Amino acid sequence: MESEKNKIDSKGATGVVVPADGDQNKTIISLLKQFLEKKYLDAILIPSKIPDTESYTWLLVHEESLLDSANPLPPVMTVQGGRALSTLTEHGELEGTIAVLMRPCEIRAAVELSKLKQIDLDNFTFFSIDCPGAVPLSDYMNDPQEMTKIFEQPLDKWGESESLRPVCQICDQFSLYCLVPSSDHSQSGENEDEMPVPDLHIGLIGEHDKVFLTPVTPKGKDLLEKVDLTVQESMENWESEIDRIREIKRKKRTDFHKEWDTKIKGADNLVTVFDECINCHNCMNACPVCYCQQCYFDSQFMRLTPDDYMERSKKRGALRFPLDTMFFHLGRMSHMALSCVSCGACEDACPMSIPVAQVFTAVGDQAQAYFRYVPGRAKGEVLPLQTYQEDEFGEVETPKEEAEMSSVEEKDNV
Amino acid sequence: MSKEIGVYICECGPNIKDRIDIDQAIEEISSQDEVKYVKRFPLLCSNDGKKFLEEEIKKEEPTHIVIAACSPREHEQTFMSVCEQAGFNPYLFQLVNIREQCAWMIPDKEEATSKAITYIRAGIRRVGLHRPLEKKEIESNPDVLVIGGGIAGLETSLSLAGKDRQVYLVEKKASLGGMSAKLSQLIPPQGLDVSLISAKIDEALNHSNIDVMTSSEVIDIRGFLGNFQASIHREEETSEIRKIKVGAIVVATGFRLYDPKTDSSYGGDVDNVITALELEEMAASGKVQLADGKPPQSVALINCVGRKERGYCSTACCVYSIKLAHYFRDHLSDVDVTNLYVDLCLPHKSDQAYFEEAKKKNVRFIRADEDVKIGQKGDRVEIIYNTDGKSNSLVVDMAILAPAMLPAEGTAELAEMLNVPLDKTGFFKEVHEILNPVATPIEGVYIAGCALGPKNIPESVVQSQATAGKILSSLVPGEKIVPEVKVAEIREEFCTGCQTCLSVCFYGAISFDAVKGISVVNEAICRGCGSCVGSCPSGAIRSKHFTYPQLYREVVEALR
Amino acid sequence: MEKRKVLVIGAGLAGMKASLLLANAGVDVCLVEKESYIGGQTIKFEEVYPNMECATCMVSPIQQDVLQNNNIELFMLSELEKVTGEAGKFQVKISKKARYVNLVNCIGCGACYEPCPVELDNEFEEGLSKKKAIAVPCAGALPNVPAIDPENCLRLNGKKKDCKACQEACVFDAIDFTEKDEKLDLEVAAILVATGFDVFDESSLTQYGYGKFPNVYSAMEFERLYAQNGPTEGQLILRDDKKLKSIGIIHCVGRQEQGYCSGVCCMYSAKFAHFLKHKVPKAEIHEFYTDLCIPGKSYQRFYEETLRKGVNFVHFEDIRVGAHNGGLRINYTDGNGKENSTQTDMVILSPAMIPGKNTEQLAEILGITLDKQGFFSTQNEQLSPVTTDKEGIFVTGCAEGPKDIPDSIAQAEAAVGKILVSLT
Amino acid sequence: MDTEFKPNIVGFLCNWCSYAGADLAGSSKMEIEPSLSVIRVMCSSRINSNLVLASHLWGADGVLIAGCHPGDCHYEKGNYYARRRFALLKKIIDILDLEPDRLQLSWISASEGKRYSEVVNTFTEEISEAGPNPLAHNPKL
Repeated sequence: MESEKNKIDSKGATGVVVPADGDQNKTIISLLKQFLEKKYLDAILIPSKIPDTESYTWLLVHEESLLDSANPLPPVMTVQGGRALSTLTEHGELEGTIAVLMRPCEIRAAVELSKLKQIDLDNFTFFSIDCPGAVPLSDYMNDPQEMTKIFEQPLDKWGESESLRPVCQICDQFSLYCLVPSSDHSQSGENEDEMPVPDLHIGLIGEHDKVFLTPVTPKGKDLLEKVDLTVQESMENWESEIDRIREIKRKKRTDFHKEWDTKIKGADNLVTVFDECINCHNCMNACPVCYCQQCYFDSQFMRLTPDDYMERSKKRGALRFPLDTMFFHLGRMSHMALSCVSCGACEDACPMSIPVAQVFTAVGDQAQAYFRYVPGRAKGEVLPLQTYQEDEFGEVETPKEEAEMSSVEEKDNV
Repeated sequence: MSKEIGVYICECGPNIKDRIDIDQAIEEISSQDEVKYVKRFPLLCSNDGKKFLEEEIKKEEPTHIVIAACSPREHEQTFMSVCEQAGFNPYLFQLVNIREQCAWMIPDKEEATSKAITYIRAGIRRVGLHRPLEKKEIESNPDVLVIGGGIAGLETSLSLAGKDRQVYLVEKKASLGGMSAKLSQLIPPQGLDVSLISAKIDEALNHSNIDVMTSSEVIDIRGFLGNFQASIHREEETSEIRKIKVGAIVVATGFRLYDPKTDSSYGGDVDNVITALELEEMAASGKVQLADGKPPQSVALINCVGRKERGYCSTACCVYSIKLAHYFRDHLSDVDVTNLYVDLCLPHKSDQAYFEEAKKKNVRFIRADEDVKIGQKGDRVEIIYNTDGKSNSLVVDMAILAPAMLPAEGTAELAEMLNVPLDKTGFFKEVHEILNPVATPIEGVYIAGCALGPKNIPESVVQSQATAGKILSSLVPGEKIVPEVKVAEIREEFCTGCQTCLSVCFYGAISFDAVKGISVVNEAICRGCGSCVGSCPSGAIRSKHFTYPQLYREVVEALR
Repeated sequence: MEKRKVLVIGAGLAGMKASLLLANAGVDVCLVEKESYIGGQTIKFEEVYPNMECATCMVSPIQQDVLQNNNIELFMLSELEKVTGEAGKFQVKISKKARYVNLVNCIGCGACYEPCPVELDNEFEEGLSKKKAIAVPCAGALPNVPAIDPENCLRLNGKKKDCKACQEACVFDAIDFTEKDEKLDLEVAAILVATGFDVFDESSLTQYGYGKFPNVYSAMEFERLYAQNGPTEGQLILRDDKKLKSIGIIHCVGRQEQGYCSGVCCMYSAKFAHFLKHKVPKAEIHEFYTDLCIPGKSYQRFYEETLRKGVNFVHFEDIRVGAHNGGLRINYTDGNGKENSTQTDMVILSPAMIPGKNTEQLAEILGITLDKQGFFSTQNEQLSPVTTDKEGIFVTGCAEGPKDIPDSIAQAEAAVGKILVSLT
Repeated sequence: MDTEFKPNIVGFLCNWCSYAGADLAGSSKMEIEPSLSVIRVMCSSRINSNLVLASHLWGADGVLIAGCHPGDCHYEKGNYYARRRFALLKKIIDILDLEPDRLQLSWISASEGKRYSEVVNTFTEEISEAGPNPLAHNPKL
């Protein structure tokens, strides 16, 4: 399932290779500035460093000069971009043409949210960017400079770094082609629904002093042409590098599953994983696809009468506080496992450093494979629980159809 | 306010009494808080029982009632009406099934008793959370919009129009009558002539309660049973948009015919290969002749043209071809007539007699497998066919094809406008193919005639009258609509507007309020299945009378 | 609208549906049913085509509605005896047989069956099982109240005047031997005939060996044989307990004799094939047909599914069934007059639908005519298929001619339309 | 202990088919294990993961969801959605190895009183063998 899920051939793309003389970020920023200056875009939503601090946030930039503080690829993911976007559009659309520069997992989250009617994708122009991953938020806050250094190193040896967040280390959807559903992404333009969501992808891998721009949609192509970037060059170095790294990451992901399957299997193991949980529900609040206004698990409907608690305590011999930890995590899982994009936000948010993201990735991948569903792959896909087929999942029924028949047959044979 | 729940246990003669220790049950339950009293009665569903219950409710004035007796499928209604008579809101009562699924299933008395106690406890805890639900009444408009002026549309309109019911009949074309108006005579047995159709057309045109709009198309429809608004685009002398309000909508848009030219095996452009409808036209003009103007000496009627391609039998063609055979024998008796059929589909009681009759008039009937080949042979038409695997051929002057029926143009668009589903074949889909053959998932929207699938005239007429029956029965002028009470209800503070519920609601009962950004349940349409409740990730939908807390109470008690 | 009364004869699916629609429109309905239960033929089926839906699940909510509807007055074990007057004001006389079991007192516990000393063939189960002289036709029948068969009850037929086995077993004193047959006089504005159909008697045709060979079954027998609530609880146990390896299903039994095609046999025969393929996947199934009558948009799809499941369809002109080394041999000639034969363990006959018993008599009482085929004839088969030639009297369902469930229901709804118009 | 162990099963039955089937089993006086407590819902699609999880985590030795056979839903499509939701929940429970066999989905029609009794009795047997639900007695949950 895993391999099928990402079976994408990245060969044969054409785009624009821009010289970056050492600093890829600068190159990207100056490109974005042009878009703003020439009013091809009215605003850009982009991660930026908060002046005089070490922390990052999202800025909706109108004034191009303010792009100087922007960082297309910050070392940390403070707020998941998908979530940022949904809060922006929570009460109606934004005016004008607005671009969003996000990591692939953030865009995939945005796609899931669009299926849940929380974001209108057509309202935005999406720039995706090659993402090496991010470093754990806590580590970063302990020593920003050090972690920033570490973060910048792995750009050379992508996929090998041990300092990245665990889910980033095993992320095999870190670049454009990983998002493109059809094996031939140049064809995919024909069906709106099958279109990859980014309009323009920014490639960083391959060569330090170059930025690889791939226009994915007419929108993106048009933008490049407006700033006279029409040169069609081979992107081979970039592509081959992506393939190489994806192989590494994919292997890591497989190993990850081997490891985690044993870690979470069985009540005792699972309870141990969540032992420290203090029911702060930060994971839920940070999760981009946990989009509910008010979480049902925070509602009064979850509160029981005292005698119920007594009853339960009696049954179990003791009643654990905080209450319903496992109920909460399992409930949340049953709500969003199919849409989980393993962005790691939950894990960053957990004050008790519980490996939430890894648990959800371990479960999510398998559940998604079971439903042949890849969250965030394309906007046209229907969420698995919003549709059905008349003849499916026979294996979950009891008695199994076959079983019934054979048993009847035996009876007849007698 | 504190709850004072009244509990009644029905002995059901020996059925419950002998198998469940009611005294023990009473003893254990009485101690439960919020229980005001527990009483037993020999047979609550008997007249004495009902009288007893009514007086009890009045006398004891409990806040809620639990009755432990038989299955709700047996007597929930009975006891609910007793509650009503006693002026007690029937939704504050819970019937607990301790007979079918307890006393009658569990042979061991002790086990049965404890199970019964569990069930009654669950009922008590559940009923405490019940809310008094009230029946609603919704104003409704008895008028009807009929789309399509063919025989089905005409029949529907004529059956419905009356002094207190206006019918709006909308027809795309400039004249009424549809396909059947093109026939030189209606498909026998009786061999009625078309004057009957024109009579119906005149009747519709002159009917004071039928508003006929020809050259018109429905461009927009909103609303629900009893309260639809439709916009109609009229292209008559002037082009205008007309808005009307109706209570129900009948779609009678009919069918179109399969075009044999699309498949060369049906002769393509071979001379003197014509469709049955073309023959009707010749017949109407009085000169049935070959391309060269000579009269045909021999003709072959070929059935099931396009059946293979479409994957269904169009029902009417067999009898229709037989009609044409009769036509030749009666009017052009010197023409030799052969009918090639795959299977004779004669599903109506007098069809076969009509077929036998044609045989008597020496019409030759040949059984031929589906794949006939029609080609030219000199200036004549050659038909190559198989019978049970054996190949034969036949040469005639003229081949007359009976093509399959297809969904009318614009069917898909109309379906989308009405938010009703289509069948795999592209025809409209009935809400329940067996039990509800002319209704759609959208209450108040009905389909009649060939818009639902291929059929012959009698079936179309029956269906038209059927839609009339359903409308006359559900939209009585002056009467209000009383919708289901146990419906779904949105908790606004929880709804995030993800619209998952819209996608799972089969009845289109949920819509999205873009202003508030939340889903809205139309109680007039909701049937209370709870599918939306089960699907809502935010837990924002409550199904009245089956709320999470109510069901959860039952779970807790079951596990106590 | 001022209250008007309508008489509906027959509480089969068509009659029930019509009654409910009329009741919903505020009309008072008198529903007359000659049996002791409601639901007609449909409740004998386990599944219905083309979606193999469970018939009980489909029909029981309708039966419940009929029993609980305040606008519907139900008379069971009753038949129409006399009609006078005209449209808008018919005087009708109903003869109602005694049930000997009080509908109000009886709660359907079934305590009375076991002690009854009389055992009879259960005709509802096509004689495949026994019943007592006091019984409900099958588990789950509605209303869930038994009736006593006066011909066979020892007390009522005088063979054992003091037998009160059932009465002693009943603690609800629901058994009432003193109950008498009654005559009821009603005035109704309109009459709807929904008396349904019967099936052609296979034994009248010797070539099929019905009644001669134990494993030749009629379609109705097979319906009960595979019903979960039937005599074998859905187990395919042949009369001689033989193991099923191959089955032959013969269509058009009685078509020639009746002179019409019943329009449903091909489909329900295909339904049997579906069921058999499900229950006994390895068994060979042969369908012998003369013409495949599978009209409409969805029936051919159903037929093609049976083909995919490996059911063998054979066209025949002429056919006969004989015994051959322990099994049954089906000899037939094809469209080219060629002789063939097939060996099977079981043969199922799909008989024609014929007019219900007492149709002629009822026509006489109502003063309406029958057509050549013996069904009630309508004013004009083409354009007014539910109105009879007598004003105020309407006919629907299989009483008007053979048809399947959707067509019967559509016609019932059509009749309701005509009736409601006639009432205003 | 195990010999004494009486399973405690929660059964969510749809009103139109399965609940009717259960009634039929009763009126046909079939012997059925007292282990299962029936909770009536209008349609199997009403059941959401929370109800099942709650039962599963808080003491049910087994949870049964029963509805009309696919295609027979009284509300036309409900059980199809129910099946998908159940498939997901079961999959998750399965991945986490939290006693997936204690969750069961069965289609039982109104005429299948016998099937109902078989489903309940077999399920009870299996649970009896499996023993009490460890989740229910795990004080840490």
